[in-house]
Amino acid sequence: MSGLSPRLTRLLLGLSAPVLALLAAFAITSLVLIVAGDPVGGVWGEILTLPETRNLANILNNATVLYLSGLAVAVGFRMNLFNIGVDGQYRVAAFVAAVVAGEGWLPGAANIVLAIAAAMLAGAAWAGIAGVLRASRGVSEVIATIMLNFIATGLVAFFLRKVAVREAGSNTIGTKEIPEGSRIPGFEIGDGSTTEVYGFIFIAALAGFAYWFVLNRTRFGFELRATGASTTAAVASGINVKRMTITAMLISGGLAGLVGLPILFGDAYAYGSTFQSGLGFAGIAIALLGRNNPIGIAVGALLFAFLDEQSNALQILVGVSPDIVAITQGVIVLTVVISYEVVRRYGVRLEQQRVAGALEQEHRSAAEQETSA
Amino acid sequence: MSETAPAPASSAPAVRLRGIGKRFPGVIANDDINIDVEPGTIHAVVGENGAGKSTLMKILYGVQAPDSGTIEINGRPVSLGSPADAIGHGVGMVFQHFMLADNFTVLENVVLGAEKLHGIGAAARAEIMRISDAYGLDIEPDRLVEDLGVGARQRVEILKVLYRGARIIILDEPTAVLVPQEVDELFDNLRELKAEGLAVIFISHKLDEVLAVADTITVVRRGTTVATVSPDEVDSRQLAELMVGSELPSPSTESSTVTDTVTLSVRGLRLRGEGRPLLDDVGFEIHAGEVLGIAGVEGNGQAELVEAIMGMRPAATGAVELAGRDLTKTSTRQRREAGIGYVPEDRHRHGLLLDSPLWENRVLGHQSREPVVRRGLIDRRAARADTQRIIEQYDVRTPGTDVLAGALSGGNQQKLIVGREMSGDPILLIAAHPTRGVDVGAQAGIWDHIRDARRAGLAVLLISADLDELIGLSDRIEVILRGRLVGSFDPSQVTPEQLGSAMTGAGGAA
Amino acid sequence: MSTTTSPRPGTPAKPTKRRLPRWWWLGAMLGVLFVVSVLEVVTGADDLASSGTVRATLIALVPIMLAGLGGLWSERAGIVNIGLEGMMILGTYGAGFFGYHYGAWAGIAGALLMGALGGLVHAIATVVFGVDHIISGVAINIIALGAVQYLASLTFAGLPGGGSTQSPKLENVPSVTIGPLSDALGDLEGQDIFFLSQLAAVLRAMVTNLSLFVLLAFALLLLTYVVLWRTTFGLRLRSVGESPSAAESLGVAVLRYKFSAVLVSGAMAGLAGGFLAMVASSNYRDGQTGGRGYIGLAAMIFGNWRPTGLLAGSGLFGYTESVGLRQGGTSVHALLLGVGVLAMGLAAYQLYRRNVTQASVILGIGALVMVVWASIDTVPGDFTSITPYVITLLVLAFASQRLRMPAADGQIYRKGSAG
Amino acid sequence: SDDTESSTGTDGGDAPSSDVKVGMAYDVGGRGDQSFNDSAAAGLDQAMEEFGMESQESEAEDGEAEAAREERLRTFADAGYDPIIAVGFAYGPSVGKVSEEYPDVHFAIIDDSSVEADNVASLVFAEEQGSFLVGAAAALESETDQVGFIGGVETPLIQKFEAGYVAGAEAVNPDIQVDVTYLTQAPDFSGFADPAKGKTAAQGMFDNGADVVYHAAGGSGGGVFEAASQSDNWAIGVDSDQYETADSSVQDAILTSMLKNVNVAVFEYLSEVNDGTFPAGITTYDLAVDGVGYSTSGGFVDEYTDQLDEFKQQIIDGEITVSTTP
Ligand SMILES: Nc1ncnc2c1ncn2[C@@H]1O[C@H](COP(=O)(O)OP(=O)(O)OP(=O)(O)O)[C@@H](O)[C@H]1O
Ligand SMILES: Nc1ncnc2c1ncn2[C@@H]1O[C@H](COP(=O)(O)OP(=O)(O)OP(=O)(O)O)[C@@H](O)[C@H]1O
Ligand SMILES: [Mg+2]
Ligand SMILES: [Mg+2]
Repeated sequence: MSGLSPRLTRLLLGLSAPVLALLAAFAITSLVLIVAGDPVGGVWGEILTLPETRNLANILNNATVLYLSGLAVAVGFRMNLFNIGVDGQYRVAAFVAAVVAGEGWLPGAANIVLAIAAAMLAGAAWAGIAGVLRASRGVSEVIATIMLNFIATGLVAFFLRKVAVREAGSNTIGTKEIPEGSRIPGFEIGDGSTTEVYGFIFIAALAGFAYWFVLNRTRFGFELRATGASTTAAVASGINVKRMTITAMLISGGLAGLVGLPILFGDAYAYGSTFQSGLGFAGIAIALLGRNNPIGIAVGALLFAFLDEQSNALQILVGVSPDIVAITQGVIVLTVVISYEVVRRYGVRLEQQRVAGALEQEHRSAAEQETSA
Repeated sequence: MSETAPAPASSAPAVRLRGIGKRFPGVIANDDINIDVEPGTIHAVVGENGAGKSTLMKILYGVQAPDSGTIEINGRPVSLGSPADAIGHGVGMVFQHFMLADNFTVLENVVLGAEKLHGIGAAARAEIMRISDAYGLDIEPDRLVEDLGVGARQRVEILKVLYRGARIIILDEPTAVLVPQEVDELFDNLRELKAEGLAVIFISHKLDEVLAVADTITVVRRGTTVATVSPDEVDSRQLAELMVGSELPSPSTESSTVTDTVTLSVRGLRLRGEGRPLLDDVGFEIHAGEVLGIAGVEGNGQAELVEAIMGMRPAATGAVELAGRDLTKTSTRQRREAGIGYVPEDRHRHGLLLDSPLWENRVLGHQSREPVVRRGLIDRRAARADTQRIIEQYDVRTPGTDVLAGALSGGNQQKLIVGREMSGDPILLIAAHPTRGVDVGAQAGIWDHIRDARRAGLAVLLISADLDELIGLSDRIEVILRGRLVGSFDPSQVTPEQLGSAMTGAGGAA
Repeated sequence: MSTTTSPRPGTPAKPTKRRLPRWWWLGAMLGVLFVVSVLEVVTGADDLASSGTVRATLIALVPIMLAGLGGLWSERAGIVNIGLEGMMILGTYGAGFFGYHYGAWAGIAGALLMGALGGLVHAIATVVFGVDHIISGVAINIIALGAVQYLASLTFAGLPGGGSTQSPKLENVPSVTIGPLSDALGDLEGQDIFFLSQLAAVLRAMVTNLSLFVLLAFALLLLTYVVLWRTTFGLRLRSVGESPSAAESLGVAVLRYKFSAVLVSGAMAGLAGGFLAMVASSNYRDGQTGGRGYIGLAAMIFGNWRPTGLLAGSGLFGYTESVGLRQGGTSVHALLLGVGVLAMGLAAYQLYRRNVTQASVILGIGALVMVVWASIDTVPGDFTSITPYVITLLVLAFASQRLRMPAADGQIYRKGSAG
Repeated sequence: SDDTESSTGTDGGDAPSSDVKVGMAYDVGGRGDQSFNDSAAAGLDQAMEEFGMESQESEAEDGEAEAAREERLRTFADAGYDPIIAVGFAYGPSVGKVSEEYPDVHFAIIDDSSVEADNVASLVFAEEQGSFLVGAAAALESETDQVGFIGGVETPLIQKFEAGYVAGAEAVNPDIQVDVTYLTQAPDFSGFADPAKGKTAAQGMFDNGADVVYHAAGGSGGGVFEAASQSDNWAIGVDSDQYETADSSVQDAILTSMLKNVNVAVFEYLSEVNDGTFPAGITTYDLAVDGVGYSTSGGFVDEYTDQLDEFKQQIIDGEITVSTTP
């Protein structure tokens, strides 16, 4: 490998880690199935069948949501901030967006824009509390965001009951439905599919691009990453770490604000008591899986969505509890970091060897010149 | 005293190393090392930066395993798999950096790992007091280590070794952070140990010290022992030539380049601490073309002074003016933009992103300025190009700009930092210990760059624990003690001993 | 940020810590009880210090405290353990499976072992492979949840009273009552004498129908203190959390100590889960932990990485949760008054210390709380349920700067890094 | 994985047989939750036994996506299951959507009547009516004139239980004090699975003077029973006759249970299917059809049955209308 260019080496190393992890997760899950006496072949056969068009749409939709959640978590990670609170943030934000969009103060698309803005603001504000507490009072953002998740649940429940409307015959409550003109239309993939792909997928892709551009190309992104890499070096180079902490939490929360919106604008059209929860925690795993890289996060989100979708039928068709894929998912997260670590150590060794080799050669040629002179 | 360390047979050396070899990925740290250390002597090991001294000592102390070679202690071959083994054979080591848990008491730090000897309670305390009195170490067992000064910490380290009954004591650069008086005290301690028949292995870059205290000197070059000499046979210049194989550069200032223009003016700088103030009414001026050296025992406010001038200490009060512009209320970035370059004391903590490539490290601290950043966007190509320029101008030994900073050796990292800080065309350079632990060649390079810039009108604030460097480079030296400037010296008149007295508060201003 | 201050030579010996009297915590507890008694009298919310509340608090605090002890063990050895929740989940299953098949004590052992299994995974990942502690913890939380749900549907479905999400009822862990004392204290509690009745209520809860598992938990708290702060093993364990390289240089087998600390940590968290399944309720249920592992971690940080502090943190949490569940509307309303008055006092103190901004922020919060208190009669359910979290956040916001975690906590250590 | 997950029709020689394949989509908790999923399962089991039907089951995951619920129904439909029974109001929107995609497949949904389609039967219950009766029983039994209600998660469905209970208690004793506590708020559905919280809340009510506590808290109810049993007070069960299903150690504390006969609804629906007709539209199981009621096992309410039956008749006759919201 030492003969390859450093960038290619790094790319190959980067790819080998997830592959290693997938293999390990596959093996461990199979082992669990064998020990439990469940049909290994049947389970993998079902999970690895080619998804039908509508399943594909579901996978894309679910992945869109998970992707946004992963991005939100990843922004924090890039700065060594651990935002466990995406879960609370997106629920607060989806609720606010549903209320705003449901009221329909503005017509059509303007209403969508207003609601999205409101959601991002709400998510940012909720995350900002943890940011301010961390920056000004030194409260660990891990603890603060955990607490804020619980608090979000209570507050949203309270306000939901204040504004709720209840459809006749239904036992759920929800916000007012978003008017027809302010929904984001989906599109079909293939024909005959009854399930459409969320139109929001484009906004998610845009968010991914913005994430990449801001973090990797702008001065702001550089400062954010530098703070994450070394707070002390950041301070010495003129970065205001407290402000970066708050800003990063605000951005993370703003992105978290988008998490519930594909569902809201593409499917549910209201925020109710059965609105999907727990997406923030999935986002942590996905950000870790994707190594905070926008493409990697997309792959991770697709993988998780794929496993979720394909395991759904396990109980009906194979008679195995779909919880088995949670084991697979968790093991993937763990094995991914372990294999990244193993590969990283290997990479560092390669790098050192390369540097030392180059220096030695330089040294030798210098010595030769000396002797020939 | 360890039972596995019998009374030395008259012929066998305390330590005999034969053919020791140790390779790291891509580096040969030790190669065919042969050393004999006699009991009742102080044996110095000297060598260039990265020559492999610390590695060798870690092998002798069981921290790292050698790839080849044999170790004999008191005439018996031993295999040292861990520090515990080494301790069992009567070896003790004081590391280059303090190995103390700050939040533990002295007692806890001392008994850790040796609880079997006297427990962790009253008996242990009594034993510590006994050793402390016997060697005049003056140690209070129940104080938290974080409240101790460097000298006291050094003595705790030695006590740790004695407590374990070590007969062979390794000291890796113990004097780097001590002032001359403290060094003398340390040497008195060492001589006492020697008198008791202990073997002391002593590593230092300061050749005068080595010549003053050692009975035997072994020189290590590129991982190999090249000579073992007696201090009577050599002087420091010869020793240096043995080490590097070439002449030793020295920090000497040529004719003064000081101008009348005041570049930096600091007035009434104060910073509150928990007890006494960290900085107390500090004020001085530096002119264009002038190097102002700050001398002081570590921890007397140098770090705080630098950070206050850099705007990294928001609580500091007082006025900072750069070329007539008031910077008192500005942020660190604004100060950097105004023309301050900053070579931090701790390059790993403050100077570099170790896990980022060199070109990103070039951007660090200059992320608001061209050429590496344009209109808020990082210009990768320009950043790489400018990094390449630094690599060439400052002789940074690296295969390219995409190498991670952590893969460079300390000296090369330092050269990169100096090159980067000079690239913003600063009018003031704050250089804190710019050559600490840096090898002789790199040291000379860095001194040259500072001199060149000074000639071109740069003002330099130089903080260093190396008094020779301070005297050699500075146009003026201020001594800092307990957060106050206590004396001003002319480097052409002052001796290191005088400076040392002023630094500890024993002497007055010149 | 360079907040670490460098050592200062030449500074005279100066006591940095004021020594607290030996029984300060007893005094503190009595003080808190006194304040609560006053609140009861002033507001008429008589459930604030009833023996029922105390008992409920004991039950609610034990799982949090045990989880926190788990956190304490591993963080004192320098390993952050956010996987406590997952280890607790494993513990609930261990208690369910072994408790159902082999009886109560086997259930406790099963919880301990399953938790330790989670600890083992964390130890292998963080200590052996040097994986970031938080990542490993998150993964363990995911795996534990999935594994337990999968196992439960495999092993409990079809049992009488069991299902894919719950175990059959488990045998009780025995409990003790000191009859006469309990009755006498009951009488005293009933007499409504200021402070004495409240004190009697507290004591009564401790001698009435007290599960042996509660005793075990408190014994573990004490044991933790003794082992970590009074033994050689503890000294070494803490040293690898403060300065692993120093420890290694003195012959301490750093990785082995870290490894065993994380194992113990998992076992403690497993016991926390076991307690939830066997004492706080009486069967394993899917999702039973409800985030208590995270709360345990918070309680430990709140308690400044010390057993007494942890007890205070989990007590605060267990108390506010119990009070909210029992007669939330009135009790939490009364607590609002307490918080308001406390904030005023704190503001006055900060003003005296001349921290004007802090004083005004606290004053603002206090005033807000007082206004809320005055304008409502009872607190709605949504808000009683979030009380513990809000209070924890508030307390941390005002106290976190005094906290000091083990110096090398969260850092990855590799063998041979000494020197 | 094991025999309960995928039970197929009986294979006895002379057992009745049918070619109906029933798909059963449970809510979170599934079969064995000792609550209403279990009740639905009992109805299914009965139908399988009597008609020889075949069935397959699947249960929801906590916090799952709407799409997952839809997909569960589609998988059943694609695999040839007809009818498909969705247990729980959470399936409302997905049944609405999927029933449109599969017009030839028949669906039944429990606890929701928002879907109007020719192939959908809505099976809903008058929980407030049954709760009214146990509320009356609680008031009759109470000596302290103070009773309690513990809801698992504060949702409109559970509030129906609360409303009926309070109305029933007040019908007996207008001055009665009814303490109400919900364990968690949606979307935190752990209130249905946290017996520890149930126990604490119930104990609080008993300590505060209540002597009968009614729970509509699913799995958390076990804690309520324990609290009642340990403090010698009464608890009232929910959904099924919990005197029969609860552990014997707490049986004596279960005064009665509010019966929500999901099993009856499921069985009746399937027996119609067996007869060849697929019902559609809303069927309300109320007191009039014994879709809800109260249990008498243990005999603790025997002395009140006259009064309770009188209330029951008044409700059936429309003399009392029970509100569905608190
Ligand atoms: N753990 C390690 N991994 C890889 N290389 C190492 C390691 N430790 C030391 N080296 C390399 O081994 C060589 C010798 O290092 P060592 O620390 O022994 O030098 P030294 O003589 O003590 O230098 P100094 O005077 O700077 O203390 C250096 O080139 C260093 O880069
Ligand atoms: N523990 C380690 N693991 C891997 N590489 C190491 C380790 N320690 C040192 N190195 C490598 O050794 C080289 C030099 O390290 P070291 O810090 O000893 O250099 P140095 O020249 O002695 O600098 P300094 O003056 O800072 O001591 C670098 O390439 C560094 O990455
Ligand atoms: Mg070195
Ligand atoms: Mg060295």
